[in-house]
Order: sequence, then C-alpha cells, then structure tokens
Amino acid sequence: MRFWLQHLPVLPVLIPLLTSALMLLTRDSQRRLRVILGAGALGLMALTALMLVRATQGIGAPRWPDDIGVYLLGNWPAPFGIVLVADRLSALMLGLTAVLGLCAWIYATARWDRAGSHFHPLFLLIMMGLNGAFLAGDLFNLFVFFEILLTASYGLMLHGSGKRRVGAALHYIAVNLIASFLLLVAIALIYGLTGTLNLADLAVRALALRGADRQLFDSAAAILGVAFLIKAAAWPLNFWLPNTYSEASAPVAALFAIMTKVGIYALLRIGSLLLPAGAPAAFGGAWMFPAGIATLAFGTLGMLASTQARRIAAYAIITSSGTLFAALGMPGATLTGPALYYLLSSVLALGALFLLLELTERSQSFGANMLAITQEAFENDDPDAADLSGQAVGVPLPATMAFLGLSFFACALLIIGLPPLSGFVAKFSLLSAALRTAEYGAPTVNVWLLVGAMLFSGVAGLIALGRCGVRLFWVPEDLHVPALRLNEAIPILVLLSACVLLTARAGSVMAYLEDTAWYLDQPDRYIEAVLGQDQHDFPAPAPGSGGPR
Amino acid sequence: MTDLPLWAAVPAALLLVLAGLVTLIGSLGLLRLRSFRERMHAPTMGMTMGTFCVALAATLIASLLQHRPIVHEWLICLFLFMTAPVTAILLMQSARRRQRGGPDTPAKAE
Amino acid sequence: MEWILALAIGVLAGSGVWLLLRPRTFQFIMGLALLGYAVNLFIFAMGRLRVDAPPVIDPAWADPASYADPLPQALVLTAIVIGFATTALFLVVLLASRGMSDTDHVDGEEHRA
Amino acid sequence: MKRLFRALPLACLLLILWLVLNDSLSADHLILGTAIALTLALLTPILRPVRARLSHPLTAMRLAGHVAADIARSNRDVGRIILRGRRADTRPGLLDIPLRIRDPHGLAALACIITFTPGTVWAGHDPVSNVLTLHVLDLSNPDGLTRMIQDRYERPLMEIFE
Amino acid sequence: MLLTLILAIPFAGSLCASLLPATARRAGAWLAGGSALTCLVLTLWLTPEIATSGIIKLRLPWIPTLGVDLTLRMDGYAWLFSVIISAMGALIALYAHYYLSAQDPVPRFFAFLLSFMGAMLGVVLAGNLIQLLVFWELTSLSSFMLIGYWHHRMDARRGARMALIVTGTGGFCLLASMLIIGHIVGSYDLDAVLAAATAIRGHRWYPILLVLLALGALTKSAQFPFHFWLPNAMAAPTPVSAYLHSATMVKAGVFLLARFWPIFSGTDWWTWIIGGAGLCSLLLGAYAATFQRDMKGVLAYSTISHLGLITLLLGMNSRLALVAAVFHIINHATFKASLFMAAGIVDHESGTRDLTRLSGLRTLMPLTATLAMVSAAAMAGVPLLNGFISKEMFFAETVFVTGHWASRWGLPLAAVVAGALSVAYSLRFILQVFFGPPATDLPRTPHDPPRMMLIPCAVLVLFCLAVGILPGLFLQPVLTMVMRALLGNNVPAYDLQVWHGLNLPLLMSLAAMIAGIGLYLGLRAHDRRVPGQVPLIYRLDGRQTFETLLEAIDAGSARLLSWLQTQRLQPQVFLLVLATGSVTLLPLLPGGWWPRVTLTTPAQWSFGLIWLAGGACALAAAYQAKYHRAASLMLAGAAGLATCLTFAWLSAPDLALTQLTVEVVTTVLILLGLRWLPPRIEEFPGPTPGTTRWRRRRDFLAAASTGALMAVLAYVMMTRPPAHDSIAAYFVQQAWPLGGGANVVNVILVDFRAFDTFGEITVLGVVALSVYALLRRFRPPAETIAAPLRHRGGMPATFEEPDLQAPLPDGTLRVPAVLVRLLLPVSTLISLYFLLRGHNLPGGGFIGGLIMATGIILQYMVGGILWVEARPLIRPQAWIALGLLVAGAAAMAVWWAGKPLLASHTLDLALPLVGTLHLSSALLFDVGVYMLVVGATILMIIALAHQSLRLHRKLVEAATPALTERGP
Amino acid sequence: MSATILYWAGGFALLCFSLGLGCAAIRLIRGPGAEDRVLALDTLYINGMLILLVLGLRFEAGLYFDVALLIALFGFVGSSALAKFLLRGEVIEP
Ligand code: NA
Ligand code: NA
Repeated sequence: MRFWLQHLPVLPVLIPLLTSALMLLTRDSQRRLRVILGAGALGLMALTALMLVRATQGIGAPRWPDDIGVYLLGNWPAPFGIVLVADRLSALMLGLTAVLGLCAWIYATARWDRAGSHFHPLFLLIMMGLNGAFLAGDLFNLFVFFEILLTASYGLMLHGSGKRRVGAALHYIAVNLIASFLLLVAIALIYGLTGTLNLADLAVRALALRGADRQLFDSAAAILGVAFLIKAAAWPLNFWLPNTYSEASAPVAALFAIMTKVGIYALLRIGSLLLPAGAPAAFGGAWMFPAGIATLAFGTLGMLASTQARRIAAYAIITSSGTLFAALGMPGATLTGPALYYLLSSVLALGALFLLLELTERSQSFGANMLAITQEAFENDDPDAADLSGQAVGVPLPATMAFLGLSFFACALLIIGLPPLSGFVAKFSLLSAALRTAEYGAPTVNVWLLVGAMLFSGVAGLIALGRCGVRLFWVPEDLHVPALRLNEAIPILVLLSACVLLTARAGSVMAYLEDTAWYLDQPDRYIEAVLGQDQHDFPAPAPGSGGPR
Repeated sequence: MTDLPLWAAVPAALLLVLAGLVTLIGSLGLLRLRSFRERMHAPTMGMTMGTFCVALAATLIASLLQHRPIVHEWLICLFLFMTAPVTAILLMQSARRRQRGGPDTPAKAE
Repeated sequence: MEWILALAIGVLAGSGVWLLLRPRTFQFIMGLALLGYAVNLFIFAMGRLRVDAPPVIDPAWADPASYADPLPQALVLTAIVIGFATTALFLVVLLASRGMSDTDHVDGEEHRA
Repeated sequence: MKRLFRALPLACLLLILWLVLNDSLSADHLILGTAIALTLALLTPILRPVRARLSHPLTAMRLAGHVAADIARSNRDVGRIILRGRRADTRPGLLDIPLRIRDPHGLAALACIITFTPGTVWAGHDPVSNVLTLHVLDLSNPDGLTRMIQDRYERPLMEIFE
Repeated sequence: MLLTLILAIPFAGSLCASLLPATARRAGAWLAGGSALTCLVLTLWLTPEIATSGIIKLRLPWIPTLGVDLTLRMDGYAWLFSVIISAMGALIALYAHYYLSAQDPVPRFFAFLLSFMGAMLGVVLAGNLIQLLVFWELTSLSSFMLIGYWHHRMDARRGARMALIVTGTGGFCLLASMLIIGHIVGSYDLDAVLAAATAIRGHRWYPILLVLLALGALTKSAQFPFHFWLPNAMAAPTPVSAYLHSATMVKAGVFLLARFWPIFSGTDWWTWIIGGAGLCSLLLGAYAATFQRDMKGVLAYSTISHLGLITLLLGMNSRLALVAAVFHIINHATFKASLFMAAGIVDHESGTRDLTRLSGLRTLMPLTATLAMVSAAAMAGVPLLNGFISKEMFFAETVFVTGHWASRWGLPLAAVVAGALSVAYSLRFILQVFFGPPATDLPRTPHDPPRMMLIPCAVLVLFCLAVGILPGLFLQPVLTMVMRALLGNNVPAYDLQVWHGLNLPLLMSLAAMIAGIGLYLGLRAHDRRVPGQVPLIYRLDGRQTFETLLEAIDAGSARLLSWLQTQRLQPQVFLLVLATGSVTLLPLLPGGWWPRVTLTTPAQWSFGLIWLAGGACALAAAYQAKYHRAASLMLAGAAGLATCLTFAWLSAPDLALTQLTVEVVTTVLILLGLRWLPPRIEEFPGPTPGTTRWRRRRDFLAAASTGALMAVLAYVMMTRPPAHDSIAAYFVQQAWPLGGGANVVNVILVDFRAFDTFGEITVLGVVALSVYALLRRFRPPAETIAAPLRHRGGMPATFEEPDLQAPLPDGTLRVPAVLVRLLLPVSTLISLYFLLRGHNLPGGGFIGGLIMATGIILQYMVGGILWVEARPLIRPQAWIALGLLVAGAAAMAVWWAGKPLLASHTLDLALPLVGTLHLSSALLFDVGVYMLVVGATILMIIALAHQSLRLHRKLVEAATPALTERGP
Repeated sequence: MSATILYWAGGFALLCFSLGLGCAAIRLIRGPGAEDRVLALDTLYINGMLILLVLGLRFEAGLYFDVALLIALFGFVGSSALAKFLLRGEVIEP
C-alpha cells in the first residue's frame, strides 16, 4: 500500500493510459472485456482522487510538507524536470473529473459505446488528459495534456458520426487547433524570456522581469490567456460551443461539461502563481471581469433565444463559464472559494442535464429527428463493426417519467440557482462574497454589475428552462414512456445526489473550498513545495512485504 | 580543416565547384528547356554528377582528416540510384497518358 | 540570419492565417500546415540562433555556451508530432464532412448570394 | 537451414550497410549488425517473394565503370544543351528498344542505369513484346543509343542476373 | 425539537405520498390530513411557551462561514401563520379528497401539497433570511407544480409558468435585498436584522433595498402591477386555489412586509411604494372582480383586492393599521378559503363555474348555498361577520390619515369605493349562482356534495361567525401575542369590538353597502350585454401583455444573439486572429522593446536564397489552395523543405530529420485524402463581388498583420540575449554525466522531459484511433467513387480483385515494385539505426518509427492493399497498444528500484566478446515510442487507404446483385 | 590555406545549390503541368540534400550526413506518391 501511496500523484495519469493500452489489445467486439477494464480503471481513478483529496487536506497516509504532493518525474529536480503537483485545487478537480467521468461512462455503457469504434479507450484517454492537466506543474506539460484531452475530445465528439455532428466537430477542431498554436507561441515566448517552463520557477522569475522583458512577457501571457479563454468559452471566442455541445452524444456532452473548466483551472492556477508579479490581464487581471460579464450576458441571451433543450444546456455552459470568469476576475475581491463551489455544482448539474436530455428526447414524439440521428449513428456500412443497436433498447422502469421529470426539475433548479439545491448556495455565496468587497471601499459598480447579471441570468434561466421543461414534460399528449435502463438512470441519480450532498454539507464543503482558495492566494507555499523538493529516493519495497503480489 | 594538406584541398575544392556548377546547370534546365519531357532530363545532373562530386570531396577530406577510409557518403549515391527510377517511371507515364496521341510517337530502331 | 528567419516566419504565418480565413476546408488544412511551420520555427527561434553548434555534446566539454539551446528543439519535436497528428485528424474530418454535406465549405453549407 | 542460406546474400549486404552507416568495425556493432541483418533478411521474403540471384561480380564492376563514364559524358552533353538553350538544335523524342532481358531485377537495374543517366528516361516497357520505350533528350543518333543500351547495359545485366 | 418536527413532518409526508401508488387516493388524503393535523397540534402545543417566553429558537449549523444557519424561530407572528397553514392544510386535505376525481394522480397531488405546506411553514418559521428565501422559493416551485397539476390543459401550463416566472423573478429580487440586508447588518439572523432597523433605514442603499424587497413581496402577493398571475393561476384545482392562492402562499408577501414592518416602515419611500401598490391593487382588484364571469375569477380578483387592502394598511405607517392588516390576514384566509371551497363544490357538482350559466342552485344545494352566502357576506363586510370588523378598522385608519389633502380625502373615498365594489361583487356572486330560476342546461345536475366535503367549508364559516360576533374573545389574545412579536413593547392600544358606536367608519360602511347594492343593480344590464368584460380596462389584459412580453424577449434575444454570434467558421477565426493580435500588441504599445544592442549571426546568401524560394512557395501555396490542391500541397512541401534545411543549418539536426520524415508522411496522407475530394468547380453563385473583394482585403490585412507581428516578435526575441540561468544549461551539463547520452535533445525527450514525450505519443495514438473510428462510418462523395477509373482510361467499371499470389505487379508498377521491395529491409535497418543511436546522435524513436512506417507505406503503394495484407504483417492497433505498454513498462520499471516514474535505470551486462552491454530504461522507452509511431502512422494511412477497398467491394457487389452475400 | 580554399569553394557550391533550389522553386510555382511541379519538387529535394552535404563539410559535422541520407532514401516518396496520384488517381490501390 505504501508503495502505491508514494506514486499517488502520477496514478491518475497512468491508470487510464495503461488501461486504454490494454483495451487496444482486445478487439472492438470484445466489449464486455473492455467494459470490465473501464470499470476497473474508473473505479481506481475515483479511489485515487479520493485519496488525493484526503492527502492534500493532511488526512490519511501520504503526509506531504504543506500538504502539497510533488512528484518529480524521472527524478529530476524542479525546475529542470517535469513535476506533477497535487495540491487542494488539483485534487478537487481530479475528484470532480472522476465523479463526472464515472457517471458519463456508466451512462455510455447502456448503448452509446456501441455507436462507433474505440469509445472506451478514447474515454479513458480524455480522462487521462483531464487528470494530467489538473496535475501539471509545468507549462509545456500542461500543453501536452491539453492536447491529449483535446484530441481525445475530438474523437469522442465525432463518436457516432452523422452530418450535423461532423459539421460541429469540424468547427470545434478548427478553433481548438488554432488555440493550440497560440499556446505554443505563448509558451515559446515565455521560455525565451524567462528560460524556464516550470510554473513555480516561472512565478519566481517573472518577478525579476523588468522593462522590455516585462512588456514582452505580458504579451506572451496575453496570448496564453486568449488560448485559455477560447477553451474556457469566453465571449466572443465561444461561438463554437453551442453547436459542439448540442451535437455531441449525450455521455460525451456530459463529460464536456468539465472541458471548459479546464481552461478556467489553467487561468486560475497560472494567475494565482503570477499574482505576486502582478497578474497579467487575462489571469485575474483587467479583462477577466468584463469578459466574464460579457460571457455571462451572452450565455443568458443564448438560453433565452434557444428553443432546443440541448442548446439551452450548451448556453448554460457558457453562462457558467461567464459566472466563473466574472467571479474570479472581480476586481479587488477574492471570490475563489465560492467560485469553486459554483464550479462543482454547475459541472455536476450540467453533466446530469446532458445525460437527462437524451433520455427525455426519447419520450417525445417530435423527437423523431433525434431518433434519426441516433439511427444514423448505428447505420452500418462496415461488416466488421458490431451492430448491437437492437440490443440497446432497455426495459421501461417504473416511475420513469416521474424520475425524468424530477431530475429535470432538479437540474433546472441547479442551473438557475433556485433554492434549495447547491446552485442556489453557489449563487448566494458568490454574491454575498462580492458584496463584502464594498466594505473595502472598492467601486461598487462592479458589485452591482455582477449582482445584476447573475440575477438576470437566473431569471432568464427560469424563463428558458421553464419553457423547455413545460414543452418536454407537460405539452405532449402522446408522451410515451421511454425505455430506460438502470445504467442510464443511476448516473443521473448519482450526479444529482452529489449536488444534494453539496447542498447538505455546504458548510464543510465551503470551508474546504475557502481553504483551497486561501492556499491559492499563497503561491509561496506552492513554489516552495515545488522548488524546495529534494530528489525522491523512495525506499525500495522490501521483498515479500511491499508491493502487491 | 587546417590539418588538410593542400594537395587534397585543391581537388576537393574543385570538386565542390564542379558539383555546384553542374547542379546549377541542371536546375537551370528546369527553366530553360521547353517541354516537360525535356525538362525531365535536367535535374538528373544534380542527382548524379553533383552528388558524385560532393561525395568524392567529402570522402577525400574526411578520410584524410580521420586517417581512415570514410565511405558512408556513397550510401547516398546508392540510395539515389536505387530510388530514382520510381518517380521517373511514374511521372513519365503520367505525362504520356496526359498527352496521349500528342506530338511525339516512338521512333523505331532499325 | 535573424532577420531572414524572422521574415520567413512572418511570410509563413501570414500565408497560413490567410488560408485559415478562407472558406474551403482544404484551404484551411493547408493553412494549418503553413502556420505549423511558422510556429515551429518560432519556437525554435526562441532558443536564439546558432550556426554549427548542435546540441550533441562532447563529454569532455559540456559548456552550455558552445551548444545550441536544446530545449526549444525538444519542444519543436513535440510540436511537430502533435501537428502531424492533428493535421491527419482534421483531414479525415474534412473528408467526412465533404462526404456528408456535399460541399467542401467549412460551414458544411454554401452561403449563396 | 535452406532459408537461412538463401537469406545470406541479403544479410551480408545489410551487414555491410550497417557497418558503413555506423562507420565502425567494432565487435558490438558487428554482433548487433549481424543479428539485425540476419533477422531482416529472414523476414524480408514475406513481402519480397522474388529473389535476385547475383553472379559474375567482375562483370558487375565493369558495368559500374561503364555506367559511371556514361553518366559523366551525358552530364556534359546535357549541360551543353541546357546552356545553349534555344540555339541547341536537339530533337527530343521517344525511342523503342527491343530487349531480351526478362529478369525483373535485371530490368530494374536497367531502369536505374537509364534513369540515372542524364538524357534518357524510362518511358515504358511492354512486358509481352519486351520492348522498352525511352525518352531521349537528343535523339540525333537513335541506332547508336539502341546499340549502346543493348550491348553495354543489357548484356552484362543478363550475365549478372540470369 | 418540536419546531424541527413541525417543519419535517410535511416534507416527510410529501416523500411518503410520492412513493404511494397512483391509485392510493385515500392513503394520500390521510397522509396529508394527518400531517397537517399533527403540525397543528404541535403548534398549539407550543402556545403556552410562546405566550410566556415570546420566542422559541433552534439553530442547526449549515454554512457557518457565510453566516447561514438553519434557524427555526417561532414567535407569536410565526405561530399565527403556522396555525393558519396547518389548520387550513388539514381542511384542504379533507376537501381535496372528495374534490379530486379518480382519473387524477392523487398521491402526486398530496405530495406537492405537503411539500408546499412544509415550504410555507419554513417561510414563517425561518430565523435566518437566507433560509427564509430558500423556503420562499420552494413555495413558488410547489405552487408551479400544483397549478400545472392538470398539465394536459393549456391554461394550466400557461398559468403555472406565468406564476413561476413572476414569483421566481420576485424571489431573485428578494435574494438581492436579503444580500444587501446581510451586508448592512453583517448577519442574516432575523433577530440581528430586526435589531438593526435604524442602520438599515439610514443606509444609503435603503431605497434600492426597499425596491428589491417590495418586488419580492408584491409579486408573491399578486399586487399591482404584478397581480395578473393570480387569475391565471386559477387553472389549478380548487383546493389549491383555496389553500395557496387565497389563504397561505399569497400571504407570504404580506407576511414578509409585516415581518419587516418595524425595520422598513416610517419612510416616504415605504408609503409610496407599499401603500401605492396596495391602493392600486385594492381598487383595481375590486373593480375587475365585479365583472368576472368565472366564479374563481371573481374570487381571484377579490383576493388581489383584499391583499391590496392589507398592503395598503401596511403602507400607512401606522401601528394600528398594522394591527388591522394582521387581523384582516386572518379573516381573509377564512372567508376566502371557504368561498373557494364553495365555488369548487359548485363546479364539481354542476360542471361549470360560469356565472352566466349558473342560476338558482339554492334549491338544489341548499347547504352549500348557505355556507357560500355567509362567507360572501363576510367578504362584503356585513356586520356580525369577521370581514366587517377588519373593514371597520381599515375605514378608521383611512379617516385618521394626515398630510396632503389628496390623501386626506382620497384615501377614505377610495376605501368607500372599494367597499362598495366588494359589496357589489359579493352580491353578484351569490345572486347569480344561487338565486334566480333554476338553471337547466348545466353539464351535470347539481346536488349537495357528501357531508364530509362540506365540513371544511362549514368549519371556516363558523369561524367567520365566531370572530364576527365575539372578536374580542376569539382573537384579541392572539392578536396581542402577534403584535408583541412584531412590535415588541410598542403595541398600540386597540379594542376588537363589533360595535364602536355610530362613528365615521360606520357611516362609511353603510355608504359602501348602499352604493354596492346600487352598483350591482346598475351593472346588470352591462353584464347581460357583454358578460365577463371589464369596462374601460378590458384591453389591459395582464396575461396577454405577459405573453407578448415573453415572446418579445424570445424574439429580441434571438435577434440580439444573431448579432452577437455567428455560426460560421470564418468570422470566428477572424475574431480569434483579431483578438490575439490586439491583446499581444496592447502591452507593447508603450514601446521601448525594440532591440538596441543586438545579438546577430552573420547572414548568409544561400540561407537567404533558400527562404526566398521557400517564402515564395508558401505564398504560392496559399494562392493555389482553392482550385489546385495538389499544386498547393507540393508548394507547401517546398516550404517544409526550407524549414527542414533551416533546422539543419541552425544546429538542430534532430528537428531536420523529424521535419523531413513527417513531411513525407503528411504528403502521402493528404494525397490519400485528396482522392476523396472531388475537384473544385465553382458551382454556386457566391456573395457579390463587392463583398468578396472587401472580405478579401480585410483578410489580407489580418493575415499580413499577423505575419508582421510574428516576424517582429521573433526578431525581437532572437536578438535579445537569452535568459540568464536558463534551465537549458542544466540539460547540456548533465546530459552526459546524469542522462548518459550525448544528444541532449534526445536525452531531454526520453529522460529529462520524457513525460512530455509520453503524452505526445499518446496524442498520436488517440488521433490514430479517432481517425480509424471516424473512417469506419465514412461516406464518400458520390463523384469521387469512380474517379480513379478516369485515370485508367475508361477501363470497365468493375474492379478485378488483384492477384494475391502474383510475385510482382504487372504494368507500370513492375520495376518500381522490385526496387521498393528491396528498399524495405534497407529502410528497416536504417530505422533501427536511427532508433538505437538516438541517445548519442540525432535520431530516436520518433524518427526511427516514421522511417519504418514510410517503408511500409511504400510497400502499400507499389503492392496494393490486398497484396500486402495477404501476408502476415503488423496489426497497427496492437502496435499502438504495445508501444504504450512498453513505454509504460520502461517508465514504471524503476518503481522497483524505489525511484519515481520515468527515472532512468541502466543495466550493465557483462557479456563475453562484446564487453559490457549498456541497457538503459530510456532506450526501452524509446522503443515504445518507436512502436507506437509505427502503429499510429500505419493505422491512419491504412484506414484511409482501406476506403478505396470498401468502395470497390461495394461496386462489385452492386454490379453483381445475385452474388450479394456477405460472409459471417 | 586549405581551410580558406575549401571555405570559399564550399560557399560557392552552396550558392549554386541554393540558386538551383530557386530555379526549381520557380518551376514549382509556375507549373504549368502537375508533372512539372512534381519534378521541381524532386529537384528541390536534391538541391536541399546537396546543401546539407556541403554544410556538413564546412562545419566538419557528421550530423548533416544523416539528414542528407534520409533525403536520399525518402526524398522520392513524396514525389512518387504525387506521381502515382497523377497517374492512377489514388496513391494506394486495393
Ligand atoms: Na535520366
Ligand atoms: Na529518467
């Protein structure tokens, strides 16, 4: 056990990688084997994430100085080698990814994993990319993990094929490829100016930059910021999002709920590290707040203007991004704790919503077009591809409609921010923290802007989701009860229960998140943990006692 | 380089100059010759004489500097020799097919 | 040499961006390729230019000043491979889109006058 | 055992290639090279069912000398034509040459020689009539060219490969 | 503890009810009634304690960091409401049991009803503002569900959504106001807030705070101008209307206003906003009620009016008015609920609620008629009924208004007018339904309902009578308790009596009564002519306006959205370029970064020439890409070659090698793709030439600026001295001693930064898998299918399966095949050469893998797919997997040596002859890279190439339909 | 002395090769036929390879040889794939 604990920070990357490699040794038709492998891997990832969350709180087995786990890859000391850093924020995001990923994956095993080749390996690899991005302590390594998660997301986005989906994927890929170029250019510039890639080291060296170097560094940071803003769906760089998210297959769209948050995570992470040197514009600096308000307004507008449920959900993603930008970029205030709470709540809720919407569409008579798309996904030219669409019909579960209706209701509450669920707690905590800034004599116009925008977005959500829910559940006369499988219902239930848990335990969760935020405000700890790290020399496992047999 | 005796440096230099000239003329042929089929012949100069000369010069210099025979530059000539027909055959076929019934039909040897 | 390389980067990037702004999928993919060259050269340039100083070291003489900066080179290698991969993927998506939508417009439909 | 024996020529060739590439005759390179060369030579027939049988190394060397000389001469000729440009009174054209050589490797070698000689390009080969079509930059002496190819290249190649 | 139970029981009941089977009607009713009664009993149990100690408080921590706890707090005021809510709840449960039909999903109804009851109890018991808000919104939500209970009806859906939007929006405003209060007071605790009244009133944000609070309260209580949702909510089943929309939920607004009365009242803002809204609602509601055709419509508007009355009282800034308001809250709850029940009975029994159709029911359902008449009389303010007393108190208050003459005269006048109207609509309600000739064309023949259904109504009527006759006995102590809870020790002196003597209010009452009767008689003609139409204001239809507004929001937002976003890729890319360019320039604008002391390498002519050619090719590639794809590909390839040469020239041999091999593979890949891309022929009339020209100029400018920017940045960076103590120095110094390799780049790739490499090969693998997966569902453009046939000069449209046994292909490819097959062992050897020496000299797994892959691709090119694949060859997917596993194994092997992942480990084997064999885990890692690169590259190429094969087989199949048989 | 001679000779050769590269680039840009372009690309590769060889001589570095070797071995792949595409309409046939 101790043996595994030593390597805890690297496991979230290794587990999915090796499992997907094993999967590739099996054939696409050996689905059961792949499912078993996937379940094992995702379960282990969830376990690892849990242990990391505990470890970064100072609970449990690996005790790290400052509760920050630094893993020196290749045993090269920072800043020369690559490090993985597990601090509270990373652990939190890993946990969120694990929960969301597990749910989306379970959902997919009902039928979507058979709508094309290689669903399972791709799914695990996107998880690997996400986990790696949250753990990366090195700028270029962050880029590499971004690429992994993006390429896997391209594959998953295309999963199921079909005209509209491919069209949406084309835009998605095009925009993200350009964003990748921007990342590369920015990273290169930063290396050229500071001579380092390690984030902690970068934070130290950025302090020393003067004059022209500083100007150029700011330019580079701006490019970096744009790249992250694209991924985080800031207006006006987010036009790719609505189509992408509404055309992706349900489990993929659900998993994508966390994709935009990776961009926000990167902004937050780098922004917090660069804070002592003066945060560049996009990283919690001058533009972030206005960009956030604009994004929030845009998302709200989109929700109002959309009639199709999935598009509403897609715009809700934008709204959540906007809220987070605005909160994180709020001048003169640190709303990080509540913002993280909001992030958790909105990712879980939106994930559940995307899963749910597909089930709901199945009950609609006017959802015939959706059915057609699904049919197209299963259409088969290829004699080798296993066509299992016939099996993919579940049995009607009791109280299906009540379950769907209540779940939709809960999702709507979470997204709108109505009581009693965590969406409300998130909104309330954000606003109350924002108001607190008025005490410090900060200009209150920003506070009012944030309050107004968030309340307005709530009202808009009420109008849009209300209409959507009424149309989905109340209007149709011939609402036929959809065939639902248990592994489609359970993930939704789990995600929503997680939100309920967030609500019920709001006090302790919020305290934890405030602590997380506090650590983010103390980049010195992170820097010291990374740069002050001695090379590991783990004691070798004693024969017969240490490693697993 | 300074260790190289003059008697070797001069021919090596001449070989380099020759290689440059031949290759340049060959490439110039791409511009000066009128039809594609004529142009097909021009670049071969660089591929053959140009490469030979450079390889010879390199062998000369490297062998003298390292006091042992260094021949690996000739691998390049070998590979060029082996691979040259592949493109040429396909390209010529393509050009012929495109101009089927064009100006020139094969002449017959007696 | 610096200005030549800078100009080269500029021309490649300009052509690439021009193509990215064009409406046809094939133009876009060529734009990606050209921009890829520009970006790779750009990253490489961040190590400053060195002629005749490849980073293959003589064990007896490991003075960093006498070798080209190896790190940008390693980064470019990664970037080249990733660029290759994404080009391949985009190509296939482009083909799939053309097959399904009967047009090679990036939007999957022609915008008529 | 028979397979191993048949693979030997190629293996030798590969071993030589390996040693030249590594520019070394040290023991580890010899051992590693032999291992790699033998493995590859044993695996190759899977994708290369037709094997070349080589003989008459002396003829081969003489042929190589001829080819080198011809290449040098053709380079001079073609260079002159290019430099003269319009003024050069050349008659480019196709030339059919009947062949006797049938061995594919021999034909391939002929193709290499012809392509590698400036002024001539392989323009087609009819497997039924075994007629080779060439494109020639300066077709002022078709008979001479035909004879040269038949006598100077084809015959030695037949000796070597058949 | 009891407080927790009071709150928990309804929710628990709701949960139980939701789990009941749809047919369990009786169980649902029992559950609801039982829960409500239990709550009532528990509340009453607490009465002595409230009466003595004033407040019972219970605190459960929830989010302590934000000052939000679950505080249950019961004082006299909350007690009153708890009693109303639970008692009404019990009665309604009984009533609803008989009201709902067998087709309705009854347990669901009771589940929602109970959850509403819990929410409402939560509102009144909340001791924390945020908690109050939570329950407040819950009441809106459960109301939404209850209004939409019969969701197959459009009016129900509309009404529900309207109520939700209006009250929900109000809730958001309330949230804002609570936040501000919390900000001012520093706490959300109700007691703390109540104690900070002066601070709140004096705060500069007081006006906005008040507005927000009022928005919350007024929307909830259906006050002007947000009253319109209430009549539309009448689509709900009548028990719901009786419970939520008369007795309890709509009272939440006035509950809140009264609760905060000590804090907020006493300012002009308060008077104008609250009093104004109340006055308007009072008059407007009464006026509209007079003309309604629907029984429930009359009641709904009268509810608006009576709530307006309460609001007006609250807005009058007088403590006695507050007493009157609270008193009327109680009274209105009793008589209005009983009226609703009566209306429901009529509807239930006769099948209609249309006042013009109903007539003379007095004889058919005498009991119902009696009950309805008493309650209606209470509503009209007939003496000896509770409505009379509260109305008297109201009149009295209006009389004592001081200040401007308009209010001094206007308010009493308005009061009389409203009174008259209420008399008129009450009269009309009773006379139209129960008197006159018996109706003949009713859907059903009505008769009195089961006794049990009448009991709730009767209980309420009895209460009206009791309070009306002996107000002091029944309500004086209660009211005192409530007032003490609200005002502390400032409770005004008042006296609840039927007879105060002949005074001005009594005269006003009389006047109103007479005027009301007159009004009823006068309006009968209008009623017969256009039944249900409200004169003068019938055009001001709240519902219509609301729906129009919503539609306008939809349409407007859609239009705005289409302005603010684009679905097209080109503008998106343009925006991206623009955004990036401008943010990059922004920090550079102040200038001063142009290099002065420059670091330069002497320029060389040849290098310049290479880029002259390369740049020209790049530009030409951009120019040709639209119509001449192959040409563009070649031109870009030339630029790639220039890049490769640059890398080599500038001391980066590894890059040159990689660039070269990637270039080759990319070319083949794109060519494979081009086969499925039919030639471009402009077939659609594009945008107008002018637009095109403008767009091109714009794009050109963007492209040129981007290029210039990148060139400038590159130049500035290149001529700047490198960062001192760059981490690169470490790599150069330690590559040999610690990394064990002379080629620093490779040591970085497989050792120092091997993790990046691991990630990067994963990317390659992922892409290969994605490409493969997508191509499994590939559908080629029709015109490309036979394209290669054209090239072969009109050969027949069927394809012959190639001869798999033929040693060499026939035709043009014969000679190339001989050469290329000879090349395979050579290229394999060279790939191994580059792989094995990578650590010390340029090369490595990538380059080796790409060389190997190219060798294999060449075999496919000359041999054809089937010929090559007829021979046992690699399974690319397995190679990808093995590559990852080998690299992973190399990375993890060191775990057993107690080192972290990817630490290098060397093994020196002493062998005879050779000496020591130096085996490094880094080399094994590189082998993994090699395998993956081979696998991924081949998989992509082959997946593309296989499309031709699939298509050929399809064509053959189509040509010979008889043979269409697929193998198993 | 030897160094100087060789330096200038190498420089001259480099100039010639890069001029040749320029000629090929012009043909590549001008076309007119696709075959012309393929041929020009092939020529570009040859010239590039020669440039690398001469650079290797000038800098006395064996590293350039590897790149040149690779061009010699695989420079033809791109052009022959293009040629086959022109000839047969697809690069890899069934
Ligand atoms: Na030739
Ligand atoms: Na290592």
